Amino acid sequence: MSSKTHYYVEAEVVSNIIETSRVNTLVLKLGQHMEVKPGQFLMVWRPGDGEIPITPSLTNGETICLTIERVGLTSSRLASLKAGERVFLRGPYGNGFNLEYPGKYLLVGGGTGAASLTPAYLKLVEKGVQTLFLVGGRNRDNLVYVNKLRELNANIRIATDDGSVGFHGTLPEFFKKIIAESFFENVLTIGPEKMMVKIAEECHRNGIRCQVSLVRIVKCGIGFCGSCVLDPVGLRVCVDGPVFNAEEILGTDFGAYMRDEAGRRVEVTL
Amino acid sequence: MSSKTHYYVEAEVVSNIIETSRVNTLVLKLGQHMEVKPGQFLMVWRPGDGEIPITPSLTNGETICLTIERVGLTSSRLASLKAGERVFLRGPYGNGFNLEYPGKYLLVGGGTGAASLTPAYLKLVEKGVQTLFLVGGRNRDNLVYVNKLRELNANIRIATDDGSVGFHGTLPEFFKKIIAESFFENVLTIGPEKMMVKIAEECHRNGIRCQVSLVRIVKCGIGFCGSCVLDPVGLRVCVDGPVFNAEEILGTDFGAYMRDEAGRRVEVTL
Amino acid sequence: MHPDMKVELAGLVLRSPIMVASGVLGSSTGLIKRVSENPSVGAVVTKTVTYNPRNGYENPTAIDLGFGFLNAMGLPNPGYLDYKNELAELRDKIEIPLIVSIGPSNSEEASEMVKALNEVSDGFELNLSCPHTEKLGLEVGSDPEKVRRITASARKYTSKPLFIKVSPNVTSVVEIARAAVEAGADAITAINTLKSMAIDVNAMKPVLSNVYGGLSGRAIRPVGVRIVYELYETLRVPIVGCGGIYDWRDAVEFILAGASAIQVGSAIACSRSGLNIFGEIEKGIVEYLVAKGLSNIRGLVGLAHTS
Amino acid sequence: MHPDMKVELAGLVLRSPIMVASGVLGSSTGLIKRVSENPSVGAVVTKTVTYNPRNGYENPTAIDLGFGFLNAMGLPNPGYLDYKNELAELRDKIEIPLIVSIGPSNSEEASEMVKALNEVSDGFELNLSCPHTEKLGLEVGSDPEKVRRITASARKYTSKPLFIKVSPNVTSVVEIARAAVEAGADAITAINTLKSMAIDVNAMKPVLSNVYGGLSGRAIRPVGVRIVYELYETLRVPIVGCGGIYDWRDAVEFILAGASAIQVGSAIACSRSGLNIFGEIEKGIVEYLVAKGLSNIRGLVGLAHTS
Ligand SMILES: Cc1cc2nc3c(=O)[nH]c(=O)nc-3n(C[C@H](O)[C@H](O)[C@H](O)COP(=O)(O)OP(=O)(O)OC[C@H]3O[C@@H](n4cnc5c(N)ncnc54)[C@H](O)[C@@H]3O)c2cc1C
Ligand SMILES: Cc1cc2nc3c(=O)[nH]c(=O)nc-3n(C[C@H](O)[C@H](O)[C@H](O)COP(=O)(O)OP(=O)(O)OC[C@H]3O[C@@H](n4cnc5c(N)ncnc54)[C@H](O)[C@@H]3O)c2cc1C
Ligand SMILES: Cc1cc2nc3c(=O)[nH]c(=O)nc-3n(C[C@H](O)[C@H](O)[C@H](O)COP(=O)(O)O)c2cc1C
Ligand SMILES: Cc1cc2nc3c(=O)[nH]c(=O)nc-3n(C[C@H](O)[C@H](O)[C@H](O)COP(=O)(O)O)c2cc1C
Ligand code: FES
Ligand code: FES
Repeated sequence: MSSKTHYYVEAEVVSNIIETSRVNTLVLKLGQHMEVKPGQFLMVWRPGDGEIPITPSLTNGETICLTIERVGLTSSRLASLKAGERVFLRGPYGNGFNLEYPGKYLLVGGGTGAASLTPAYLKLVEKGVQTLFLVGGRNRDNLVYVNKLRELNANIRIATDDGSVGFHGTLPEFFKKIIAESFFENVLTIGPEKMMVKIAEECHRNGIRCQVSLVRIVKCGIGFCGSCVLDPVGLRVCVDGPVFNAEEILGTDFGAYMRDEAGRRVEVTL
Repeated sequence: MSSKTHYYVEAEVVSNIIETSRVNTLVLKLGQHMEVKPGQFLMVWRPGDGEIPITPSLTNGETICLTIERVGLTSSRLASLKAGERVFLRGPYGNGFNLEYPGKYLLVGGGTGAASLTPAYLKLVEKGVQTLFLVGGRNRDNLVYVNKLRELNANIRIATDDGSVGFHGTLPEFFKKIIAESFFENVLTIGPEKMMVKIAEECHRNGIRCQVSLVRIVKCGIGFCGSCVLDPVGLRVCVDGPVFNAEEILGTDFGAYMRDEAGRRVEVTL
Repeated sequence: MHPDMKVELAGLVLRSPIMVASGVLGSSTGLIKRVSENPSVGAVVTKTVTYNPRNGYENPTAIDLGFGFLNAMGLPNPGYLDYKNELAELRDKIEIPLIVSIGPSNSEEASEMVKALNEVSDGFELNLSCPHTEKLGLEVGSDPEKVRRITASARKYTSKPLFIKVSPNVTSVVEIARAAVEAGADAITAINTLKSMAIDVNAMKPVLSNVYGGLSGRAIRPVGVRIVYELYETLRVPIVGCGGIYDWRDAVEFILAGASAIQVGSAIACSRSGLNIFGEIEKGIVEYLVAKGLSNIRGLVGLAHTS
Repeated sequence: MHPDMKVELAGLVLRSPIMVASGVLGSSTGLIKRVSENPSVGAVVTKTVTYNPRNGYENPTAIDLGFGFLNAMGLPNPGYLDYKNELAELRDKIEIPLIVSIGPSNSEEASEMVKALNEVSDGFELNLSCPHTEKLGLEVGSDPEKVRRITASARKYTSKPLFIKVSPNVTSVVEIARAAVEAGADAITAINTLKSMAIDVNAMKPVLSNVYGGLSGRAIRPVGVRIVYELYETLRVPIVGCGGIYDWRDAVEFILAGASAIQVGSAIACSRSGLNIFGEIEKGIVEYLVAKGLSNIRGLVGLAHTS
């Protein structure tokens, strides 16, 4: 029986890579082996700075990459860490993606989503599955992880809202176009919720199996505080998710409402 | 991780066999499989009647026999149980006999000791080791487990203080005679401490490896209350014993002093 | 013959003695509805609501210790007025008693909250035992006089069952519970978490942002059983047992100690089978009753006391 | 470089911060001697002795719960007069400080016992915290006035270090500890066991013959760490941490919380390596200090408090 005095796994920042003006990738060396399945998340703690859930953007047991957007205090602090500084990780938590479904996979990543989808991409490659990766952002300077994906030989297509590179338009618009050109049995998507819900609806209309990774306020991470719930179905993002089959959650608060820190039902804005 | 709400294993009395006027053997059916090595002991509880340590006299995982002498309240209550009544067992505790030493084995049982040695005898038989069993008592009516041992084809020799059957004299006297006749590499003994210490000293003089099973006041059974200690060496009967190599404990309080319930050092009388 | 699992608790009829403890489902009415559909669940207690909305503490707010859990959520909740609207919607949709947990910091808040929430609830649980929120919970619940006053204030505005949830972090739980009963409480829920903390040796810092938190789960069961047993020896009101109940044996242990019903909290976090834990506990109790030849669960309550 | 593990504790110099907790070796001076020969042990606390001899309770007196242990030994001991003779013999034979634990039920007993035992001890630990013995322990230790009086009575007859061992079973440990310090205590030992019980579901009976007992081991560590942390925030005397210490990490957690030394109790029952547990803990702490670049253990005390 483990006594778990080692509540967290210590990790040291090896390097901090600037992705965009708002997004950085931390390359971490782990003090202890950690196995994370694609789509699972970690709770990342810096004493004094808070703790947030992050889905790693690369992982091999000894090294882990976290791609973090500065949206508030904790994420900004983490995104600014220098080599040699330390973070503390607990997890992995959640279910991760189901990559056993047959057929081709279309990966759709908005914002840091492209980074968080990368471990799934690598796993699919390893399995010899055919993939296409759609990456979107507001403009050329807002694209995350594209260089890394190129380095990993991913088959990438880009969309920008302003057309500064790739398709001129939103990811859901681009997505429509892509699936009109060639059929994919599976879609995996991580990104702003308003974007994901549109992708999910499109999949629904086209009979495509779609898995989405949902963001809610994660506090405990282990399923007992109820903070991360998707209503009205009462699914907990931290243990029942964060990955859901879109069919399961279309028609719920997905894309429309979430709960804030106090548990108040508020509108989803992004 | 087990939550151990099942603190005790429940057992039902199948039959109660009268051994002598002071000793009975309970045949118990266990509610749960229990593996006990020869020489290990169990804590036997009847709510309201107390709990005492007993070294089983037969065990096969599903059935267990306890041979109990009425010396006080708890032992008397247990020895009087009828078929269908229940007891509660925790354990097994302690080290048990080491039966890996090469050579022939002489088993020396006084009082209920003959019964408690029986699992060791059976194990030795199973291993094809040659054994001789000395059983002693005050008189013919005080012999314990002799019929059972005959049934198990044990090679038995008997001594009684009054000579009513077998050798006329004490077990230590008989023991001297036996080892003068034929050499044994190993001795296992359970019985009154004054008897055991004499056997142990005789073994020491004759270069025989002797294992004794010691009785002290056992309370916790798991090594942290200090109740069962053999001084001055500070060995705990419940975890370091109950079986000791005699060489290890000759010259200690073995055979001379023990501690009473309050931890006072008192003389060994039996 | 299937033993009868129905219990009557301070006027409420529960189809099963297994309740959901306060807080472990958060404020999500969706999750409450989902759990209430489980036929093994007898009643649900809501997350504690306070007078004003609370965001709760910063993360880390909870960790798994292996032998239990440590949390200092900080009672996040939308406040009683906001939550009232959600509960109003929920109430028609569920078929089992809905007990609203409130955490007032004084008598006025207690009165106002009970008045407002009375029509949307089947009973109240007064949380006077949270070990890690200033001015709320334990700060109130360790003083018999304050307990008496707050209980009386709540009592005045509802005729529905009123449960008082007590803390193990006091010298005499019996004294606190007695004050509550004398002031009109119908039943006692025991126990809330044990005041605790953890320090990460690598980080060299307290893990919880609030430093102090509450220990729940397996580790506190022996404390909970002891308190239920003590209360049963001295009080004449029903007791709801809570603290480290993971399986049917744990539940039976509490019932034998004197609990008329039991609540499951942390264990829903470590149940492999997710929310099926309630069904597994019920099945185990039923088999136990059959094995013991008992025709109903009520016959088991307090049985460990008879000599 | 080997970090310095020496600690000074209320005037005593300990070669290591690892002590043996009271009671876990019983009254056996043989066992105390055996343990004292372990170079990783810094000091030994004896079993609590009382004014009169006590047989302790009937079995069952202790069980293993998996995540901790439950015991109600009932303070079996030969009484202070008898034990004094044994300690007199022992004292010349051991090389580390011998702290005698006493459990007086009133001030007179405290004075007489300290007077008599002063010459055979290197210090005293006043056990005012046993949760399961009437008129002794917690019955005294939950009342600040009684604590004050008994501490003062003991203080009057010894200039040797006086430790007060406190209980977690009170509303405010800080209040109790403060009363002890004001009355002359040199240090606080925290914590004793948590009042608890267990019922066997098959037997349908409380397991302990005394019904109530004390929970020790892993389960109580988060409570112990919390109390040490609280005491360190408010008191200016050294604190000895105790409760569920099984390995070096547990020990370091207590030291970071504010303990100058730590005591190991129950864990000696589940150490595979027997009494080697002390060596393993020391080795782990030394490696930790090296990894953290600290040259001595004293630099670690209370480090989790700095912000
Ligand atoms: C499973 C999961 C995986 C995630 N993976 C990534 C990732 O790989 N990269 C990345 O940049 N972001 C990721 N996020 C989102 C990230 O956790 C939030 O951006 C972060 O928690 C914001 O914290 P803050 O203190 O910086 O901002 P705050 O000022 O606290 O809040 C800013 C915004 O973030 C939201 N938020 C705050 N706390 C949480 C929380 N505990 N959980 C979820 N949302 C919160 C708030 O609703 C608010 O809108 C993930 C979230 C989840 C649930
Ligand atoms: C490892 C071990 C194995 C044993 N195996 C057997 C066995 O197979 N058959 C058998 O008949 N007896 C056995 N005994 C002895 C038996 O446990 C005691 O006779 C019994 O505990 C007496 O309890 P009581 O309440 O009947 O008598 P009490 O009135 O309590 O005491 C009678 C005598 O028994 C001794 N005694 C009391 N309590 C204990 C205790 N907890 N542990 C040890 N001695 C105690 C007392 O010193 C006293 O001399 C064993 C003892 C030990 C330590
Ligand atoms: C995450 C979490 C949140 C809790 N929130 C509340 C709460 O809001 N109100 C309350 O009375 N108890 C709350 N509790 C305490 C539980 O209801 C329960 O009393 C305690 O956890 C012991 O039971 P357990 O061991 O089954 O979890 C909470 C417990 C946990 C673990
Ligand atoms: C079997 C046993 C006997 C104990 N006897 C005493 C005692 O005599 N005096 C005392 O102050 N504490 C006694 N204690 C309490 C321990 O010293 C310690 O405070 C407690 O067990 C918590 O530490 P642990 O978790 O390391 O065991 C005893 C504990 C156990 C398990
Ligand atoms: S974060 Fe607590 S239940 Fe999901
Ligand atoms: S009986 Fe407790 S140490 Fe042996």
